[in-house]
Amino acid sequence: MREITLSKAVNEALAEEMRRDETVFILGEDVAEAGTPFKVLSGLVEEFGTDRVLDTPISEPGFVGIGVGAALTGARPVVDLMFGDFLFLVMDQLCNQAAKAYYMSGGKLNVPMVLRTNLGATRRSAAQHSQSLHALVAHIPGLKVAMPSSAYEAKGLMKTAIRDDNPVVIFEDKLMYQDKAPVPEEEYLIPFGEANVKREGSDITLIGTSSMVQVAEKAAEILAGEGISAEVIDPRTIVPLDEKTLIESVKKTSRAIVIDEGHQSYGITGEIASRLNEKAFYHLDAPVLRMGAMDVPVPFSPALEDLTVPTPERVVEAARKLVSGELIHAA
Amino acid sequence: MREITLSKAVNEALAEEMRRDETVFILGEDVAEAGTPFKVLSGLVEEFGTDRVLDTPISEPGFVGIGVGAALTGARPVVDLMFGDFLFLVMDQLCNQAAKAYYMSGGKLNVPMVLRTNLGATRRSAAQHSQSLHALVAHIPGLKVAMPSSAYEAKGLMKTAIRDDNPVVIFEDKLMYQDKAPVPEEEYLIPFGEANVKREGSDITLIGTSSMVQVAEKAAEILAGEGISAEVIDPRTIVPLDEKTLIESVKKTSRAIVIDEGHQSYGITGEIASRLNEKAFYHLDAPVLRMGAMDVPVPFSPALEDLTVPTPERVVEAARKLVSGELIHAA
Amino acid sequence: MAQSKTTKTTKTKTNSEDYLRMYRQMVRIRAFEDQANQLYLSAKMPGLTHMYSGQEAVAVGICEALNDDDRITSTHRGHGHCVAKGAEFKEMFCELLGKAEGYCRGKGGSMHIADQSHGNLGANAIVGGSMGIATGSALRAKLQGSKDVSVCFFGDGATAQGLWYEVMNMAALWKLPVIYACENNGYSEYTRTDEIAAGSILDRAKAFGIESFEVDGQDVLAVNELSAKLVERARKGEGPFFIELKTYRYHGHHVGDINRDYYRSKDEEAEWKKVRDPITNFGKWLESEGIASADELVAINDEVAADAEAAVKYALDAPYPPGEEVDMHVYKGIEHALA
Amino acid sequence: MAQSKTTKTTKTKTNSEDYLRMYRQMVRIRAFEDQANQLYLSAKMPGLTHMYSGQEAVAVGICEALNDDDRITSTHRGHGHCVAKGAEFKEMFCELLGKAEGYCRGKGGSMHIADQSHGNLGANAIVGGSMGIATGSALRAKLQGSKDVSVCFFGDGATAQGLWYEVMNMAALWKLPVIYACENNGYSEYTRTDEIAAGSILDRAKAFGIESFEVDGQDVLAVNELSAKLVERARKGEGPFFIELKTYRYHGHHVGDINRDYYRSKDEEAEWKKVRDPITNFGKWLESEGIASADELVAINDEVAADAEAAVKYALDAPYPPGEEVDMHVYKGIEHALA
Ligand SMILES: Cc1ncc(C[n+]2csc(CCOP(=O)(O)OP(=O)(O)O)c2C)c(N)n1
Ligand SMILES: Cc1ncc(C[n+]2csc(CCOP(=O)(O)OP(=O)(O)O)c2C)c(N)n1
Ligand SMILES: [Mg+2]
Ligand SMILES: [Mg+2]
Repeated sequence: MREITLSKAVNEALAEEMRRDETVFILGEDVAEAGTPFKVLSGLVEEFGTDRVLDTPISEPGFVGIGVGAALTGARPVVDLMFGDFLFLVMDQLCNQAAKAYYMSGGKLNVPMVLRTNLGATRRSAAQHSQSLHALVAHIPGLKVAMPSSAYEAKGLMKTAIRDDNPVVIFEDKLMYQDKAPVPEEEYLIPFGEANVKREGSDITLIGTSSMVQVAEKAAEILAGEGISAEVIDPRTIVPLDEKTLIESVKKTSRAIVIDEGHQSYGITGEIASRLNEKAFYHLDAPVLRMGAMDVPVPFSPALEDLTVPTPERVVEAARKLVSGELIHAA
Repeated sequence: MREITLSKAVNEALAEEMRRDETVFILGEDVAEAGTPFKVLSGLVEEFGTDRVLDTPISEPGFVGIGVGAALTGARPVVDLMFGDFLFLVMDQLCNQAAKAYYMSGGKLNVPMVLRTNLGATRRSAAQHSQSLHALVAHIPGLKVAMPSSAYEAKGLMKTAIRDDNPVVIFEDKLMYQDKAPVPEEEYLIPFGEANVKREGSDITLIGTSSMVQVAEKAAEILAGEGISAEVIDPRTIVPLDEKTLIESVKKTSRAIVIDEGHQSYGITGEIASRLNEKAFYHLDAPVLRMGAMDVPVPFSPALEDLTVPTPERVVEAARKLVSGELIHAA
Repeated sequence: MAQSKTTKTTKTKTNSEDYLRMYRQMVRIRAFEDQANQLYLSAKMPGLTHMYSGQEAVAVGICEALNDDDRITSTHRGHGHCVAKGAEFKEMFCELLGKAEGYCRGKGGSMHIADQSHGNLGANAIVGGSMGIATGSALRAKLQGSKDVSVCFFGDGATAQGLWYEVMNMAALWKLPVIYACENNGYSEYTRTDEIAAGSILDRAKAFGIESFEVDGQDVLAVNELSAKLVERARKGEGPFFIELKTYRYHGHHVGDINRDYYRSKDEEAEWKKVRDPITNFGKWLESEGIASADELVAINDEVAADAEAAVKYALDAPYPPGEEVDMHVYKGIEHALA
Repeated sequence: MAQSKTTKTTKTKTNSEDYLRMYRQMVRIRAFEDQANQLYLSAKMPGLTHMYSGQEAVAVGICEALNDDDRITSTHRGHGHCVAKGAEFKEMFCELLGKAEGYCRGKGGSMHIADQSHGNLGANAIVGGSMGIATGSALRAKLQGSKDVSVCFFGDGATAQGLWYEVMNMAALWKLPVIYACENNGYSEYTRTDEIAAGSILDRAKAFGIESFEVDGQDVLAVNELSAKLVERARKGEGPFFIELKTYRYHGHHVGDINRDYYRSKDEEAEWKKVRDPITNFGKWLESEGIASADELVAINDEVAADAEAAVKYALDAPYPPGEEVDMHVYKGIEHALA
């Protein structure tokens, strides 16, 4: 199969959907000629024109609000938010308006809007350009949240997001834009709420989101060398969450680590871990461990920044402890 | 001891701190003559004047930003956010600016600002005036988060918040403003990060935040009638969280339910439950259960709204199951 | 009962039928609010609500210049907009009481009442919260080449929200068919707006290159004439526009705001009601022009009052939504979110 | 090296010493940026950075009208403000390289560089993000009766952020000692600002009743003269003010923005550099006025260049913060947040 970059995969998804459905359009800062700072959208304005790829002023709350209004009345906007950190600016329009319109109207109004944004640290971009804020939107009913872990998922989930009748927030990892993965030429969609078992194993389940899927896979590789068989699962969407697949895996392996690049406290890992604890409790040989980003603002200095995110080495170390039963005495 | 309302307790805390420290001032919508819609601040402008109790335009991002700037340069603003739901409007100033200034400046700048706001449903205020959004700010390193559960805590935590050198978000329960509790005449402060064991027990630990402490206490009362001894703990601040007291209790009781009025998914309950699971795993007789608000926008209709929040009855039911071992077969 | 509008092009209302419909619509709003206030006072309504009484000429003057295809966004003080845009009493009262037959199946209530079929995209409990929505609706119209116009209602207090400036900028750059209608009733909650608004609201819109107008919000004909002109121009791509309408709310900020002395005087209130009431004054004009007799106007009032009372009665008896609806309408395409 | 300022009252700079300091400060900014650019190009600097080159007269003209007590807030393009407000090269380069001796112990980097001791409250990576902060600093000054003035630097693109309008309103209502300084370099990232700003930026500020001025941002004397006047007036409680400064950035939006043809022409760039360079032009003026000879100016340039080079060398060799600092400075009063 051909291999394309994640950036190209997103671009293809958008182009295909824009060809298929005239009501799809893109709205955001420097999305047209510049194709965004990450160049993900390059070429789209040339094909679809400035009526469907609209450059906005630096007005995040404003253009997200405009996206909501367009979506409420029959368009399918894909709103581009240049950095995930800017979510803080658009929370009202996203969470008070988009997320609640369908419910508040008793099912009469709905908001088929996609908010494309990103996450991920270690790019030396410091505290306001490095955050992974997906937990915030995952907490708000009415929003769906997708977290592609490679070019393949990025394309398939984006196409599903655009066709979804609800507001969807999709987080791409900024550091993966140039990463290649096999992506079929033929059209495909990835349904929401279906986790992907990336690797089967029997001793421990590693659940990773977005870029942390790669971390989990690398960890599994290392563990395999030590005779520990790790199952790796990518939930792909955290809302809806495919609890069933996760729980079944953990019932089988009886141990799990949840890995995510958002801050650890009050985030993704706590939710997934407690669902596993609740629903697979009597199958667990050890507590479900969590590995989120460190609970500190992201530091600029490379010497510090690299310490704040989960790495395969740290996952391996935790996995070893879990499997060896070392934690029994700790708890 | 005299009993005063939560509203009065907050008012006293502010007045005392404003008398003590000239740099403390209040900023927000209708805080002066109107004393806020909940009348919590009545009388303050008369004592301190409009220079220290400032009415703002309806500009939440603007006046929170102004609070940050004042705090950064030597004042101690208490910023009044009329409804917790408006947090979505101020997230950038709160989370990108206030929360990170101390870290980003390597300890040179700090933001001693208090953001006073509220939470709580069942007031028939519908989806945009009923949310309990404390999980969002608890996820962001650099912010402290206090959740008073009665007039006593409201006063003591507010005073501590004002003296803290960091940004603190304090959530009052809108429905508790008229509730009375014993509050000493003498000055006292409640340190952050110290949970309060409200009731001792041996069979199960009920951890509640804010108004859910009352729910837990009522549940404990009912359970006592059935011969089940419940320990009730109020963490009082969720950041910092007094993990130690919680864990010790659970090690003793070997069962726990975490009750919170925020949406259940990706919120407070998951974090606390997974810490307990992690750190008291081998002492647990059953999975730690969670009871958050239902993962739906808050409906207006009383017939629906009341279904969305935890109640003593539902806590009792879950506690019974946990204690009887019924959940073993479910998991 | 609202009469459905058949006009396909927008024009100023100039015939008796139009005039009488405008009168009736204003009376309907007033009657609706009187009933809603009673429901609150008699503790039959859950929560609080914000009365539109006094501002009727604004909603009616503007909405009578619109078709069903045209969209409006409304505010926390939204009953007037809802009635004016064509909503029915029964569904409205059901919504205010949280009943299943309400426009939003009781899930929205007063602050989120919407009426999709007449183009009302909904009230909003976030002050200024619908400014983006109205602008986005206008962008959609422009992109899709449909000729509808979007009107964004908001209060004077809402002009303090930064969102407005962001969306005005885009509306101006993209020449969107949107009309920003600021109902300046002089107060933001319990504060006089001149204490919290610097400079000139009109100039703020003009600074974005937006053609801006001031009009007496108590004069339904003046409002309608200006609105019809601007709606027509907006359809032709000459928008956006801004209108500031000077008006007054008769009640407190919300139904529970009874003692208002500390922020506005009884004299001021009495003056507006006596001299500037939009319904009384329009009624007098109808009489003086020989369009309707005093008796005919009384008959309209009575008929509307009876309608409102019947609707309230109906709503009070109507059933609540069943509990199982609590997790419906969270996600389109998923019947029960928590199943 | 920055000379410490002893002026206690603000006035326009009119003597040779002042003129030469302004010249030197502009040269220092240019030299700093040239080194920073080299660091990026030679892959010695982590991340990206935004060059201030071309805009020197703005930062220097304004900051020379300020004392150390006066506060500024800066932007993503913040090195110029930092130097102009009195910062040292060594601590700045250390910060850009993430070293422990940096102003922020390497935790902030280019986009968050702050220099508390000279009143620089910090660069900001959120466009417009510091508008509230500057306004709040001014409110604090007013409430506490201190006489310092706060200057908020931001770009033309930032005028699209709603926050500005919110805080201007409050600044105007409360007569705060804040000056909003918009450096209009014609571009927001890769887009011409006239494509994304409707109407008039100057009028937007005026609409809030704020006295507003336009000035040539390439003319350090003009900038300084206006700034000194406004700072003095702001100290007396006559603020707030708005200044729009027309200027130009020589480099790309950030150091990695090399191919700019699709959004601006090489001719345009060359024209600004040739005809409107703030340093060259001010140097010529100094010569023509007999304040400095060509040789003296060259000597300043050389001295500054050597300083910059030495500072870079120092910073390259300086140590990173130890890993244990990663959870320090999360909360004041808690040494290690995760201990
Ligand atoms: C974002 C936000 N801030 C504050 C409030 C509380 N609030 C509700 S109505 C109102 C006053 C609005 O004034 P205005 O816009 O003039 O409308 P009016 O009530 O006069 O119709 C306020 C402050 C709110 N609902 N939303
Ligand atoms: C809130 C926010 N939106 C977008 C960006 C990305 N961004 C960084 S600089 C910039 C352009 C800023 O333009 P302007 O204010 O004119 O400043 P200049 O770069 O010209 O100095 C943009 C869009 C950001 N950092 N913050
Ligand atoms: Mg008003
Ligand atoms: Mg610019």
